[in-house]
Formats: sequence, C-alpha cells, structure tokens
Amino acid sequence: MNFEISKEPINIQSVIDKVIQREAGAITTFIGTVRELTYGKKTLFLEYQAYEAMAVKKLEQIGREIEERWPGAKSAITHRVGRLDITDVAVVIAVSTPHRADAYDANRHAIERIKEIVPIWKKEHWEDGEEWIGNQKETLAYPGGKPEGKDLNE
Amino acid sequence: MNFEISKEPINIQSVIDKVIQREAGAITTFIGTVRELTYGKKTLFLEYQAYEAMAVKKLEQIGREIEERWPGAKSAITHRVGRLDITDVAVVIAVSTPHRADAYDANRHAIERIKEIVPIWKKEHWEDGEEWIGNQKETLAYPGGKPEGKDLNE
Amino acid sequence: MNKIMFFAHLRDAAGEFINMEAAGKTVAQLKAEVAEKYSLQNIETVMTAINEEFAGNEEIIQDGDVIAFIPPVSGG
Amino acid sequence: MNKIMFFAHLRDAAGEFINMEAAGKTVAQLKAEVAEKYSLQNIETVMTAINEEFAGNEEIIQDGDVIAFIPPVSGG
Repeated sequence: MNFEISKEPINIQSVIDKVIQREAGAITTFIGTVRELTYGKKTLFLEYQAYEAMAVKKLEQIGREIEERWPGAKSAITHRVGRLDITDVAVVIAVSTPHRADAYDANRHAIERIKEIVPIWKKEHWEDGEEWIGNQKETLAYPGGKPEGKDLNE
Repeated sequence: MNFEISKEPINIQSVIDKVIQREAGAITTFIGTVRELTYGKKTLFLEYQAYEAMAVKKLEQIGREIEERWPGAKSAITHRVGRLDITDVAVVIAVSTPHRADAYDANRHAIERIKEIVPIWKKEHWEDGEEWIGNQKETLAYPGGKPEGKDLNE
Repeated sequence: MNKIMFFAHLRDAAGEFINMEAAGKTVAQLKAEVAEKYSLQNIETVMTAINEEFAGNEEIIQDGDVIAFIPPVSGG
Repeated sequence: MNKIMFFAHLRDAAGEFINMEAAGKTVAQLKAEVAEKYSLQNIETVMTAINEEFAGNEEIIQDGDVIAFIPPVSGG
C-alpha cells in the first residue's frame, strides 16, 4: 500500500520506510503543510476532500510514471483528507533512487502531477468566508473535457 | 541546534520538526542512506569521521547561505559519524519554504555544499579491503590550498 | 441506471451523488443536463471520470457506469 | 606551540594530532614538512584549516593556532 488516502494524521517515517532499498543511496521527501498566509490572506483551517478510489489509482499512476522515467526509483505517497489546521501535514511524498539528482527530480514530478490529475480538493476557511480552491496550476480549461495525452492513464 | 554531528542514529522526524513554521507550506528532506553497491562494488559497511567543531560551523554556513538566497527558508542538517550499515541514514537535510520550488532547490544546494566544504569523510569497507573516499565532486585540486571565493566563510 | 458523483463546490450544490438513467448520452450531454438542473457554476472547467478514469466529452455512457464530475483539483 | 590535526587517510598515517612549533611558517611550508616527516600521500589535494576555517597556502601560522589538514571531503 504505497499510495494512500488517510483520514488520520500522516506518520512521515512510515511513508519513508516504504521506499528504503539496499540499492538506493538517496531518499527525498516532500511534506506539504498547511500555511497560514496565502497571498496575504489568513487561513484559519483547511478541509480536504477526495474521490478516494480514483485518487489512489491516480497516485499509483504517478508511481508508475516515476519508475518508468527514473529507473531504480521507488515511491510512496500518502495524502490526508478531512480538517487540517495550520502546520498540519497534508501530503507526504517519499522517493528513493540510487543517485541523488534523480531523487529530487522524481519527487518534484510527483507533487506537480498531484496538482494536475489526482482528484483531491481543498476548501480554505478564512475569518470572512470559505471557498473550494481549484486550478492551482492555472490550467483551468480542458477544452476536451478531460486532461490531454499524458494526463490520461496509459 | 539546527546543525549537528551525531554519533547516534538520526531521528528524521526530529530534524523535520526544527524547520516547521506557520509561514511555510513546503518542507523537503534529503536522506542520505548507505547504498550496498557503488559502481558494481559491494559495500559491507561504512565508517564516517568528522572534524566535528569545524563541520558544525560549515553546516551553519550552509544554513546561512540558504536563508540569504531563498528568503523565508529555514533549514536543519544532522550528519551521523561512526560505523553505518547498509540502509542506515548518514545525513538528513530538512528545508522549509513558503513555496515548494524553493524547498527543492534550497535542499539540493545543501547536499551539494556538504560534499564541497564540510569536513566529513567516509571509509568504505569491502570484502577485499577498505579505503577512505575523497573527491566525490571530482574537484580534486585546490591550487590555492583551499576552496576559492564562495567556499570560504564570508 | 447510473450513479453520478459530485465533489467540492459541485457537492455543496448538488449533494454527494444522484442515481439517474444516463446510458446512451455523451458525457457532454449529461454534464449540460445536470449543470442546468442543479445550477452548477463553472461547469466548463469540470472534468469527468467514468469508472474512476478520466473520460472525454464525446464518450458514450454505458448502463451501470459510475460518473464523477471532477472540478479543477487542489490537492498537495 | 601549535596543534596539528589529521583526518581520514592522513590520520591512519600520522595519528590523530601532533603538537609542534609552527609559528612563523606558511601553511605551504608546514604542509611540506609534515608530509615528508610522515610520508603522507596525495598531499597536493589536502586543504588546510586554521582555527576551524579554511586557510590559503600563503597564510602565516601564529602561535597557538590549531591547524587541521583536510583531505577531499566525502560526507553526505
């Protein structure tokens, strides 16, 4: 179970443990935390919602993309859902590779792809309101009604 | 004590905890582990030695470089010394930043600089011998007898 | 019969899911119908999944397919 | 008096440290002397620190300075 959606706080070490391998000399992790200020606006807390079954499939797809592009790489991703407070951990991505440059590149690929194809949404709660946030990548319109080419499961 | 040399196994979470900040939405970690095979040769175990007082100063220097170059970044580094077995953790670098691209770039800066200026050495033990490893960056000769320019403490 | 699932701002407007007969319709047709019925906002930015895979606007829905409307994602 | 520290392969050859009078010498002079005395290998790749900071070959050693010979590092 290297790719998970979790309702409970994420144990970072347990995500790292999934990618340890004798052939790997480098592990990178990306830990996304809830930031208090976004463009000067103060967040009180966040709420994450997922289409869980599909989100797990899409995380697995990202794992396969990484294995194909960076041979010898192994990855694990856990994304949390539910209410999160400031500094809480929303996502942990761990990638191990034989050599270190790949560990950074592959990890970054994972977070960029999460923001493109994994059906998870966050709602920001501020003092004066709340809103579902979309389109972080500012690739709003999919004229074909779906992501193109590489965004599909292939 | 964000920059440390440790004789004991490194607790990854405790290094991460040092860089958590309400303003940061991204934390990256780099975890260097002992790899079994290097260029096809099988390592039995490693031994790390440090000039501890100077190594801590140089790690602190790297932390200052990161803060200057990536505003809002906060970093912590622990490097282990002594005998390490395959998959043991040799170094943990944690960097938090407001935005994620910086967290990868700043973290990578740290590991590259460790391999340039921090007085720590490893001895590889193989079935048929042992050797102190140097010059990983293949910048063997310092004609002036020391690193140039930015490598100095400024 | 088909299950149609909603997420994020669409769920706030239309609820978690509905069951309806959608076999034979294209994704685009279904999307337009449902958007009108529930007065859904920004429907042109919404992707569609059939049985947990992204599907194009021209795809024809089969009986039993589970449809999900996927607003721009914001995980991570 | 000065303390001269050795690391990695230099330590295997010369021990952890020695005490000697080095005031007035340049780093290059001291390095050459010590390398000859202990038959140290690859001394041209070895950097020097004075009081825990990298020092150039032309720097003059003062009484009480702690000198360290720093082979190419291999941490990480």
